[in-house]
Amino acid sequence: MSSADITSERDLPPESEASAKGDVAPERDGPRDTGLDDASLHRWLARTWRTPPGIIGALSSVDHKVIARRYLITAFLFLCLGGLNAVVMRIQLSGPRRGLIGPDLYNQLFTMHGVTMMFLFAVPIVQATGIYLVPLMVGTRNIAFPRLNAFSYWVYVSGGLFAWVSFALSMAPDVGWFAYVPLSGPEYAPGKRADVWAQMITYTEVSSLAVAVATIVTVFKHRAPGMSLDKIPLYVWALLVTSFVVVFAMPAVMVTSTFLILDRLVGTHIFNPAEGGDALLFQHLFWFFGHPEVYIIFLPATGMVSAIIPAFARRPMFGHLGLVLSLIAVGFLSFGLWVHHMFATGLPKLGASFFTASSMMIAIPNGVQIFCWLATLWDSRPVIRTPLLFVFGFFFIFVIGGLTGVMLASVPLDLQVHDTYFVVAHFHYVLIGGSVFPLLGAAYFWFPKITGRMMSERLGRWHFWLAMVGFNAAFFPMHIVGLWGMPRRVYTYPAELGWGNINFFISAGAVLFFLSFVLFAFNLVHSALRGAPAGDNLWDAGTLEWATSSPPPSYNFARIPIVTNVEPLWAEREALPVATGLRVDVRELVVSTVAEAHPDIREKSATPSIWPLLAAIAVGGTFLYSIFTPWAIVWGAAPIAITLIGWFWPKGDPEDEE
Amino acid sequence: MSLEAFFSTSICYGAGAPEAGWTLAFPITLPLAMLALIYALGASRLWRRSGRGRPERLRQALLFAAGWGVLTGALVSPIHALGERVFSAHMIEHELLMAVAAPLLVAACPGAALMWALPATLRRGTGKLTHGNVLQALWALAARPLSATVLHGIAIWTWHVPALFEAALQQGVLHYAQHASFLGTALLFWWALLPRSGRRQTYGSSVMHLFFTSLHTGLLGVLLLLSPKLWYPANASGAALWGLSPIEDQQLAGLVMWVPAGLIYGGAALLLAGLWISNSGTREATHALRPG
Amino acid sequence: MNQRPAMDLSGLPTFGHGPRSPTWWGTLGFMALEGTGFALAAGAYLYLATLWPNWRLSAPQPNHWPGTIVTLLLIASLVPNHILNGYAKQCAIGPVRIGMVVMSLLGIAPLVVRWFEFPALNIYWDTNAYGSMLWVLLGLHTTHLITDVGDTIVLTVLMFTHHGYSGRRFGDVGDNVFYWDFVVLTWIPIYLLIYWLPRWG
Amino acid sequence: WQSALDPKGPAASELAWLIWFFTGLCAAVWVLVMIALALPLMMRPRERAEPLVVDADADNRKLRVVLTAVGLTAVILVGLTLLSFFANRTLAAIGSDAALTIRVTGHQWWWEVRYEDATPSHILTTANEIHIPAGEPVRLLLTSTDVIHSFWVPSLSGKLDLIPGRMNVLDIKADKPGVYRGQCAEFCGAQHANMGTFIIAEPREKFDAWWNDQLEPAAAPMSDEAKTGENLFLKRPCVMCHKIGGTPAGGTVAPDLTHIASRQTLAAGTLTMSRGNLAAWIADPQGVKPGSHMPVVDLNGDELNAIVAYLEGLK
Repeated sequence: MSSADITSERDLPPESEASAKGDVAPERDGPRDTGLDDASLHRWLARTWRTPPGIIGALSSVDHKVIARRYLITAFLFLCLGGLNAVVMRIQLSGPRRGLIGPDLYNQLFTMHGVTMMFLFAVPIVQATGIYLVPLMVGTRNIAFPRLNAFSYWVYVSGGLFAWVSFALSMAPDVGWFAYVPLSGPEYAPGKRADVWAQMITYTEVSSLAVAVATIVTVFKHRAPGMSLDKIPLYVWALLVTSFVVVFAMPAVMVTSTFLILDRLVGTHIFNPAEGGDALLFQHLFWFFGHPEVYIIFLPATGMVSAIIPAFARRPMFGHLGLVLSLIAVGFLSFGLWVHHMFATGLPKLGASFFTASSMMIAIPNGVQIFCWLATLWDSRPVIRTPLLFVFGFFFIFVIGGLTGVMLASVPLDLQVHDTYFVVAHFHYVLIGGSVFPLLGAAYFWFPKITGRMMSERLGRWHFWLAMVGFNAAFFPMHIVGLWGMPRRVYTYPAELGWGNINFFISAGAVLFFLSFVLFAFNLVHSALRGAPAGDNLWDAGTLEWATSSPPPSYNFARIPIVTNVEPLWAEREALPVATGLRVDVRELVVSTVAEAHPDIREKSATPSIWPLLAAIAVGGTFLYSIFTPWAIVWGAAPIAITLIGWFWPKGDPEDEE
Repeated sequence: MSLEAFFSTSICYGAGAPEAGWTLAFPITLPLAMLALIYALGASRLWRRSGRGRPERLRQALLFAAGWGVLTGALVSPIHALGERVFSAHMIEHELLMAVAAPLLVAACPGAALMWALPATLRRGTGKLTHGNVLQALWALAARPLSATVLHGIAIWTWHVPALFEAALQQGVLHYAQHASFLGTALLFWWALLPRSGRRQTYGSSVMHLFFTSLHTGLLGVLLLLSPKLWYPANASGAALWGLSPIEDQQLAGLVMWVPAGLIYGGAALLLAGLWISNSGTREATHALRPG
Repeated sequence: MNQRPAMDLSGLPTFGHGPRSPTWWGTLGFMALEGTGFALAAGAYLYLATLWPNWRLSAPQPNHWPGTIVTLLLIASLVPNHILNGYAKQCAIGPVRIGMVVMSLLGIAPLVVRWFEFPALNIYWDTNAYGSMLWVLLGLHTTHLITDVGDTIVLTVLMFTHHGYSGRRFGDVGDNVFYWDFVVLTWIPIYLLIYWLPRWG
Repeated sequence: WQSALDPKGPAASELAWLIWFFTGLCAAVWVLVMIALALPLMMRPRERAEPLVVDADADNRKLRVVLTAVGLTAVILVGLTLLSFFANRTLAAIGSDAALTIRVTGHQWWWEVRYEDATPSHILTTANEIHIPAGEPVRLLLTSTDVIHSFWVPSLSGKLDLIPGRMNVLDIKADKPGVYRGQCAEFCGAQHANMGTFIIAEPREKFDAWWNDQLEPAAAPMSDEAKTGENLFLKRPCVMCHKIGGTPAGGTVAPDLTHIASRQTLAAGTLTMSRGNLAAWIADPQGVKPGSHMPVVDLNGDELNAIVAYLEGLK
């Protein structure tokens, strides 16, 4: 087919007439990949796409794989820290009236546990897997807006450090991860602890939002030629829907935390009922974010399940379109459910049935997903390897969590279990079962792609069974103790209530579960250093990330693949069709149309730059300073403006010029 | 007969039967009857003209009948009279107009049938009229998905300003205008968003506009639900008819606007997303982006 | 994995305007999330306004004139903004340079008037929740206004350097036009909420 | 005693039934899903050679199965919604004819309890323990003066929040006389864990007698030691926060102590009432309940004993 076909104006918006004259700015041409042999192609691309050497070079990297690796490691470290928090809390709770830690520390511990797990582990790690995998799966060479992506990592890591340094200084927030006012307001939370919460939330959400926008644009505009909407892998769909949910949900938490910091810092009265504000407004705003947040964490995990199952069941996913639509439906519905965190606040009684019905309704699209996965598995003899084991564990645990979720959706029933250990059990079943187990499965599944080495299968099985037993021992009894009347967030409980033995059992399970992660960490490190070499496509899976080498080169694909099927590698067994004609001396990649993925533009991707880091430092310093004085925003404006101008000002690279 | 008297409440709400009667006043029944008549006439002419595409025609006719039925149900049945004094009934009526009748009527693509009902000369006349430059430009602007969504949103929010809403309750003309603008902008909104033959489909943006509409109408519903004060005291005078206190009446109205109506927008968005996805592949196939 | 070349992309252009360009989509994404922020702040304001029997909480009425002038200035600026967009699409460097200067000035003008809006609210942010919400809404929009004007000025300077004459820069001008539309359009509901809702309510 | 599964009132009984029903149904669904998951492992279908070649007939059958399953899910959800709706109606009907109204105000970290009455002199204020007549519905008006708390006595009813600036209404009823423990269920700061309450349901006569007793001013100190204690109490900072009816002590920011010795526990359920615990609590409130708003008052041993002796007499 000729290039004339590709550039025909057929599906372009009307503006495109003018762009025929678009090349008035003369394009300096350079060498193309057409006709280059593989070795020289590799030499060219490796030089063009490399991350510069040295420390400054490393800090300037804009390679999505480099950034994603940093993200993954950082998020895993935060998981370990959050897990340690949990273990300490469980030791305190292992018996009645234990004096190991007092309420002051305990309240910081559970707040930090929640904040770390939600904002520093769960959301970043699903986004990080997306940063790594989405560009590979859609067949492009880098994420859209690579510098923004680098910036978001620096923002994230400094936000996390900020929270944990505060904790080390005993300045960590102690008001719960959702920091309800008035408890976190100016009157009842003196000191800087609640300010740390508010600013750290606002700040780290900047990074999530930036990644979400980059992901959406990557999926919309950087898909390989031919990957029309119906050929996008389910994992990419999941990340796309998640990113949309982030875009519409995260601003809510930023608004909430900004209102809070204004109340605390400059004396506004937004949440103060004595001066015309309202305490419940905080909860409405917070949960408008907080409920979608659950799906932000869960949807990417379903995408991982949808990637692992076809590879092991050896058939394309049953009900592909149905799964995509359920992802979209879940994303849509998640915005209508926030009130079910607020049943106990005394909402209008008339609404109860509406709230119950709409909360339960989300079980339908989730049910569709589960049934389609099962139907896919029925078809064939699945090969049981560690990734699939974790998927089975996901079914086992997540279905329980989903069903207790149905219980919580019932307004009258919720009034008994709300804010008890039953809820603690429920959301750990949903979040660990629904998100962490698929993530662990995904780790075993994609680790060989990322490192080029296999993970130990034997340790993996040990890890799985230890995690299963530890998890269920720790969290299943929480349902019961919750029904027995144990509220959450208590640092101790009296002996006469008879919760001692069961709590001891829970604590033992929690330690076991923690140990399973120690084993996992060992397996990760050991396999990264000593693992058996993995091939390019060891699972014989069908999506594009397996078409390149393990680990992928800096430019991802020597030539951009052309997609003819939802599982392109299965459809093109002999030879993958590829596109040629891109320049190799600059970072050129293909921009395609949104729906049909017709190649449309050859665009240049940004080169490495130190400015995103400097901008993150400027923004971070401003936020940190703003805890102490609102004038920080004024003083911080200049460095932020300078770093942003430095970031965007062209430096004469060919990438900037065209 | 003065304009005001013509649209006066008593006519608007039927003679007598203040509790829950049928609304049989001319200003409402006449246009509805005319609409049905014209459609029937045009459709039958059109059917006689060409025999092709029967199942498609039948589907359209059924959709139109359903839409017309809902419209009539909302405007003529007791729900309309009740809406005068029970706010939640009023809300149900509005939602039937905006979120049920309007999409059904638009999906029926009644344009051709309605046109064919006109005598041949007039048909050409309207053809000329719609080709007028200014009108056409205005129409093109209004029928863009974004402007249609914004216009519909403005209509919804503006009429819920307490002063305007209460004025509409008291003055027949305004009430008529209120319903007309709800229905009119809703028709425009759905017309701009729903797919139809003969234009480039913009499913993706339609999905986002439906999502946006569900969010902003949801916000209005939530405000009605959570507000402890009565927005339109005059509209809740008969809340007891439904066994509700006035404030509960308002809460129910808010819930109707938020949950069922939101689900209709969501369902429509999902349907369009499904079409978008499945069509992207076939479109790609017809353009034969095949390797080799 | 074996490969077989099946498509030649060398004829594709190297930049595009509007929805063809990823930057346009990025701008749209940020507009969506900022718009959500605006909507939530406005929603919070309406929530509080419908919560209390007498909104404005017995504060004096705001003086709407500075706000009205800003509104008129902003709406008027849309015309040159779209003319500029047309030139950017044609990659006409001369008119684009003039247009950018005009848009910078038309950005600074409402900003100057905006300065007088804050005292015209007739209430401080720490008086009561009504005052707080007015300042928050006005502050939120002012932040966007300042950011976009700053961005416009930097881009204007850039257009006068040798970097200006390139397809990518014209794309940036187009996105700047697009974002200015957003800044203007979000102002209208906020204007109504700040100055007119307290009168009607 | 404090368990949702051990209902002692009509609301909690209805909810316990609901909990068991939901649990049973969910367990059944879970088992079905697990069987469906185990099937492919058992059936061992033949190896598939070419992943993209899919048996269309088999997929059609599967489609029917999946659609049926989705339909069933929807039916179950509708059923559960209806059940919740009827349960809600039952709950709402419980307190419609409540004769007794009690205003419960949450404080960090104790409960202020005020018995409303048409006659102002019959209005009674006490703390942490709520006496109610057994077998009669009681209306609780819930509010807070500081942060958000949540009132929860699982054996009697579900929980409801106490929110500053708002008033929530909770109707409760205890079928039989007994003591039912509850505690704050919404995180409210340092001592959220030690914010217990007791509902003490008594036969009507006993309840009326209790109310009358409580309306009396505080008992005059009997012994010399107690007398000294009273003087100390009135001279020391105690008087700033606490009220003792019949004495000049009129503070309102802390629990009313007029009849403190008639209560079963101290410091909102933290300690049982005894001379030793009373002494321990007054001597070192920050040790017993770290972060609580009761300051350490500098007292020597004799002074402490005197105050304890005085308070112990306030039956």
